[in-house]
Amino acid sequence: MSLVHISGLRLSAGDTEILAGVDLTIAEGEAVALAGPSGAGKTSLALAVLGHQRPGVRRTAGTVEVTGPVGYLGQDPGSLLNPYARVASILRTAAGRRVPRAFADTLLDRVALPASLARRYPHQLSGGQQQRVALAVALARSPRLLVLDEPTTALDLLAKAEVLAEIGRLRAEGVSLLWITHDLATVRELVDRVLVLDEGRVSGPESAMKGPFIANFAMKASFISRGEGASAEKALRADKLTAGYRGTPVLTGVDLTVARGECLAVLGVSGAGKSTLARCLAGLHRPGTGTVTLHEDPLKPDVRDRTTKERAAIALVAQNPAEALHPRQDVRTALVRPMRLLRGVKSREEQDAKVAELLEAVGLDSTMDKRLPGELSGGQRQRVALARALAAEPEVLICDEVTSALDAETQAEVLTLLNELRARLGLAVVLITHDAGVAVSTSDRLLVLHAGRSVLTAPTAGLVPEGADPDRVITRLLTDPSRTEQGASLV
Amino acid sequence: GASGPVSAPIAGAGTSAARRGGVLKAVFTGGGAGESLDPYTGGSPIDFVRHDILFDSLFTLDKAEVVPGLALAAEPTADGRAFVLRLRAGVRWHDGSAFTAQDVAYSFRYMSAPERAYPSQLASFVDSAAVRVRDPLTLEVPTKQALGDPALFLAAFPAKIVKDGATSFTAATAVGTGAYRVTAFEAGREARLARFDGYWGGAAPADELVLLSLTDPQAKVNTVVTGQADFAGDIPFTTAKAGVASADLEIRTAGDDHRTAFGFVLNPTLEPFDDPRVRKAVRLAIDRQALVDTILLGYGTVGNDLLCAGAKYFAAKEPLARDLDKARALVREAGAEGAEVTIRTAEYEIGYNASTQLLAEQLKAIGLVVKPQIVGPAEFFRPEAVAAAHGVSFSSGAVPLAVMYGRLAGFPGLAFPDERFKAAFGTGIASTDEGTRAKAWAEVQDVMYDRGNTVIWGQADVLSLARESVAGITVRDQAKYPYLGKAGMA
Amino acid sequence: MSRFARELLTRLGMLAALSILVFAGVDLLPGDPVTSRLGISATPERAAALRAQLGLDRPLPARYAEWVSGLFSGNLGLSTTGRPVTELLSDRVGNSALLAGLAVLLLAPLSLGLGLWAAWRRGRVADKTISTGSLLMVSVPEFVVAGGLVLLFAVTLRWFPAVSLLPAGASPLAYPEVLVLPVASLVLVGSAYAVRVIRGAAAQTLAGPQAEFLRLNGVRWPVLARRLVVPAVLPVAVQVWLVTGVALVGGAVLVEKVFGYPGIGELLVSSVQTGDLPVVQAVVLVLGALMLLALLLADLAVVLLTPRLRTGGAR
Amino acid sequence: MIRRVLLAAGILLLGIVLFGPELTPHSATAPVAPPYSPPGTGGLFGTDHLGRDVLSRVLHGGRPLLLTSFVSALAGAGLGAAIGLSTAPARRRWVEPVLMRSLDTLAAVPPILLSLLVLTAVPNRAGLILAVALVSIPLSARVARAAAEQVRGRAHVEAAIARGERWTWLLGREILPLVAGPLAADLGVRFVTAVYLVAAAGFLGLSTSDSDWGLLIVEALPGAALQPWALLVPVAGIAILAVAANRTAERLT
Ligand SMILES: Nc1ncnc2c1ncn2[C@@H]1O[C@H](COP(=O)(O)OP(=O)(O)OP(=O)(O)O)[C@@H](O)[C@H]1O
Ligand SMILES: Nc1ncnc2c1ncn2[C@@H]1O[C@H](COP(=O)(O)OP(=O)(O)OP(=O)(O)O)[C@@H](O)[C@H]1O
Ligand SMILES: [Mg+2]
Ligand SMILES: [Mg+2]
Repeated sequence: MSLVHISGLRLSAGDTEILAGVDLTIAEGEAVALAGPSGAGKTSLALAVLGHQRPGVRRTAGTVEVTGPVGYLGQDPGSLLNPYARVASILRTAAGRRVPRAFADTLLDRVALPASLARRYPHQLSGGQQQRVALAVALARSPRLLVLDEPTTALDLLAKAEVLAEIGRLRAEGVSLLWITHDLATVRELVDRVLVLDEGRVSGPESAMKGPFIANFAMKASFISRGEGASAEKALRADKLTAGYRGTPVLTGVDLTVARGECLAVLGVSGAGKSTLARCLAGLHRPGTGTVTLHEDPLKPDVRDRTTKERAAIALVAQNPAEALHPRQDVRTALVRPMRLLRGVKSREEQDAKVAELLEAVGLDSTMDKRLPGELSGGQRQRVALARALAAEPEVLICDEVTSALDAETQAEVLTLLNELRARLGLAVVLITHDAGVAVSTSDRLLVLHAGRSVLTAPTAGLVPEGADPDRVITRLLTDPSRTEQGASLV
Repeated sequence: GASGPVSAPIAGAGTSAARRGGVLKAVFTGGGAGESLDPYTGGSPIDFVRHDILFDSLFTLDKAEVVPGLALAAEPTADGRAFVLRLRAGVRWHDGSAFTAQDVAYSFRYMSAPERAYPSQLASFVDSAAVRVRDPLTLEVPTKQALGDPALFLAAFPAKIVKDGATSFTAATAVGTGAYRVTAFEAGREARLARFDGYWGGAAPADELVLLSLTDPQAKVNTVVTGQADFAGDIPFTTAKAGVASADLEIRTAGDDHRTAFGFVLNPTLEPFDDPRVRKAVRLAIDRQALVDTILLGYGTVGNDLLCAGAKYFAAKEPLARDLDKARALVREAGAEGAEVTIRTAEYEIGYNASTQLLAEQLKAIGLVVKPQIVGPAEFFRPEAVAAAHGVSFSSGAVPLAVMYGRLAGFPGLAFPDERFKAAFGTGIASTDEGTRAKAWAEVQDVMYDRGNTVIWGQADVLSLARESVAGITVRDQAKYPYLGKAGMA
Repeated sequence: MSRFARELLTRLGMLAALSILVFAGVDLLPGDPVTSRLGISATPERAAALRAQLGLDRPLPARYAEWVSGLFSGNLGLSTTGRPVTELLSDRVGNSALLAGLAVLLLAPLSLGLGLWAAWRRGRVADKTISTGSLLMVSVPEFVVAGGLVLLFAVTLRWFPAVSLLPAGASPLAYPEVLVLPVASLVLVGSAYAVRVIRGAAAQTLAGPQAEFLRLNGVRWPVLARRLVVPAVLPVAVQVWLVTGVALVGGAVLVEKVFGYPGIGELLVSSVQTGDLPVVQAVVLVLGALMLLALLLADLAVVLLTPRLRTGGAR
Repeated sequence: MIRRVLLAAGILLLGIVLFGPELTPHSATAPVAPPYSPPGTGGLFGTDHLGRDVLSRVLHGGRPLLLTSFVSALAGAGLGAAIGLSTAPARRRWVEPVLMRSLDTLAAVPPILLSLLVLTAVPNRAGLILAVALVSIPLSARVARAAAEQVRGRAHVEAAIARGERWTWLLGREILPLVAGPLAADLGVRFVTAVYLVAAAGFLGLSTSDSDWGLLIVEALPGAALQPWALLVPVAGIAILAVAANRTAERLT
């Protein structure tokens, strides 16, 4: 018996067709992975299974039949949990019926969380814990089908491993899965078949397996050549940065340097202070002590006190793609403003040309410049944010998770672009990422943050020998600070 | 127009006589938290009504005549600079003690002490500090100026007699000689009064009087309509006009002798009203009937520009007939065409602002541009502002001429600077001879009628709403503050 | 702790600023206690004498200093009628607070219910009815509403007294029937704004990712409302209720007038009209202090009702 | 269809309000019939307490009311919103508490006192607008700040700050569009409040026009039993204006 039966589903938004006749059947107990390039319509399809469409999207044809309760877990689950309720209450509410007190504990246990978390509010949980609580919500009604939309992208390696393990357990319990992911290599063993959505159509498992697209997926994060090595000229330096929020210290004495053309990867578990560090560098968060220097010139701690030239020199791509773009400003505006303000590009033709160029550089169609962020997919938004950072032609680019929502191919494109800019223009990159593969393949050096301290800075090549599994090495670096302490002596 | 009263209000105090017993609940316009049991502190209508039945005056007015109250006679000396006051015997205070000349002497001092919120204006006529007690029922009272008829002044100005030494006036301590004594009181809310059986004027009919205090006219009416009260004093004309649906309710009028004069006082010291021709022109130009029909909704009659209708010595002259041509000619003659005049007004009483607006419309016809200057009641009588305005709205009940013209004479911007007027006015106050006085007051009014600065366009009825069974309500001083000492349920 | 102290100090500073504002402001009002009390007998000489007697001829700072020192001993000075201001104010403040308090107690659940309902049925008939209805209630002056209620329920149906007459010294609590219509008027007028605000906040929450997540996981309306929407709108709703409450304490003048209810609003207006400045100063100060308190409570409520702020956590 | 009819009605109303004084059958001040004449005998809606034509007065009063209330509501809500919003990207820590606490203090001064004071100092239309604006600012600022609080830390705002946008852009283009909903709702309510503050000023003898709708209501109240139309027509006018203004504000955001 099939839980989901979709036939001839067509979705469109405005004039563009998102899904052009999709057929999909998921049998009882079956686990299906859904892959496809960014913007292919995966999220739209998943929502359609739940009988829901985002604003602006219409169903023009086709039928969707779904039996039994369905659980759903979307992207960025931290923002999905009810901020006004404790975990226990969230879970019991999700059950949709009267349940005993112990119910929450049972659910927490299922997602491998301690029962002690039941009394906490969502904001008191780490990103990984939030994600697992969200998973528990999806499980609360004992669904026979679980729809997962990239549930692990925002997680560090440790949390990701926990969530994957939990999904594996569910799978073993016979829950059906519709799992949207870019990380086919990881998911492979956990699903029965892989579907690829491209250009609005699903290619069946057999054909998909043979197609060129899947080949890219199969080859996990194809190795990208590192830059030709950095010049000695230091582009950006931070000395003894200390920062915190309202009395809670987050960073303590962090030093950091990145040279022209160099790529420095910053690693650390969720909450280690990576984003805070990035914001201090960009002048958006005032450090308690310590200085940031650009080409040996000390920078003012507040970006508003910096000169136009200094502002143009450092660009930050913020972590949250959903918030990074103004929901009421179209793509063109987002890209043109930095050009105007920081590079003085005033003529319309020049702007248009540069907008098209930037969009193309990040692998987007140049006709997308009229779109509002709400009309873009998660990955597309992330790339627009990157394009905006590049619009000012910075000397230092600070990327806070710029590839998390991208499929392998698009990710490779983006990283190649960064490499090229490094080589060609001497762009210095500070790359914050959870993705060990990306960190290892792209960076010249690694900086590991642990509880706000830099516990290690070392050349990547030295830490991760050619051929070693980056995941294992990085996991070790993150889990065992004492080991890294010793590693720190490597510098 | 067809704007006469739908059902003419019933004149008088109710058809049948009040029987003994029962509770009468009456509602009047209150003064909020400012109300007081101290007769020289509260200044709102309900205060006056309450003071009248708790306390007695030396003399009172009845149909414009002075009648004895706690005093039997006030005999002036030949030059009028002092008088001998003879008191009524056998009067008892609510606490049972006897009323004596000491009480009166104390009261004179009390009422004129400047720290009173409303010190009696009698103080400007009577030398209170020098009052001498001759015997328990006789006093000698020196005056500050010659008074030909002191009893009239004692009746016209508030001069309630309080007990010797009284300083506190709470429900427990307020003691008077009146027909009722107070049992409970809360400012702005209600006073409960019980009949004083030892009253010298004869015990009142009702066992208990409940005086309810409200500020909203419609609320006052609603209490009677819904049975929360039996009598509402001074109701708006609109209510009367709309009528009341209930069969056992009636709208009453205090009658022809107890009307309120409505009009304007022009400033005779400023252009253009310093010219008698322009003052006359205004009086010729106003449409008195239209004003009566509109502002009073027909409840009243046209006025003859003289104040104090209903009082003794009032000259019942014919109102000037409207004559726009003549008025225009006078204005032209005086060179006042197109003059801008500000008329100061505040809703001191319902109709002030409206009549000013109407006046503005009417005077357009003779080329005077009236700018109503609407202000809050608290600033209305600011002397400098009144002196700077070309005129003010004005109204007054039937007070004695000496009182009324005396008040106007002391107020910058309202006083009428005319030698003949001043001389006659002085004689009217000072002369001890009734005939001379009558002649003097006639002369005062002749001058005013000829070239005076008061424009009284109407005499408004004082209306009340009562249950049919409410009886015995009379007027002593002003109809808006009736005397309830003889009132009760039929 | 130091934060608490700083907060306390700020509020005291605001209170001090308010007292200066109130004292100086009232003094600048056009109403003049002297001429308004003397009326037509306000000849210049008498006016000057009374002015001196009331101490109004002294300079403003001196009078302010005296007033403030009086405040500390609970003495608000003498009304121009000669009675202590505290005496005039005492039960009226209580009466008004009772009226406003009852009104807020009733309008809080009412506005919450209507606001949520409208947000839930956004764009449907129920929403349009509630939204337009609340707008109309906002637009119709309170005395028209009160007058209408009196006409219907008191004069025509005779269910409740038309005027809130109370025996001397009695508390309105002993006569609940006199409270019905005034409270109803205030509820009708006061809830309209709250309904609008709550509807807006609820609609925003319902359109957010958290509501979507719960909905997609099968959580139905009443539960969704109770667990997510109500907690989300409460911080703003409490603010509105508190501010409305204070506004009703002092702003229900015309309702108090229609019902003859002895409250502080009526006292304020009549004192302004009679130029009884000490009373105006006291009433305004009391109302201002109440408003400051309400705003403080509102700020506290936001913290208490938002777990993220309450627990001092981040993000 | 219904929407179209409503729109047409709204435009018609606006036209009547704006060009009313030119359309009136009578002057706003001249009596034309006995006071409190019912509809029919004295004009479409009868006459008021002075016998003036209610319709003419309503037509005359619409423009001053709309202009005064609208300008003052706009000024109040606008300034309030500007202050409330500007606390969001303010760089100095003390700006927000100082601004908001001073506004709180201002909010604590009862509206009646505030308007009396301003109108005493500036006894004309400008004073009225100032008074209403002063009354509105603190509450509008609170609404705006509460809304902006949700938005202030968003990455796009920070990105705009980082690229050196001026504060006009930050407020107008980054923050305002996201908080326009609550602000528009606030503006609608401020408009109605303004109408009644203007009316209340008239009630206290501080009127600045002779046929403001608020004034008409206050004047019509005592005779409401005799001539309800004199009361109901301006009340309905204000209600319809308020609904129309709010609908427009909602549509625009
Ligand atoms: N309202 C809209 N108007 C126009 N196009 C839209 C709209 N909403 C979505 N789209 C387009 O529909 C396509 C599918 O979006 P969807 O979010 O389903 O993609 P996705 O496969 O989930 O991508 P990603 O992996 O990047 O999250 C995208 O190309 C997007 O640009
Ligand atoms: N605005 C804020 N106010 C208070 N605390 C904050 C704020 N932002 C972050 N924090 C706290 O600071 C710490 C570091 O946060 P940061 O965002 O820098 O972590 P991160 O390393 O980027 O984590 P992730 O991998 O989840 O993005 C966390 O404990 C977080 O809870
Ligand atoms: Mg997606
Ligand atoms: Mg981060």
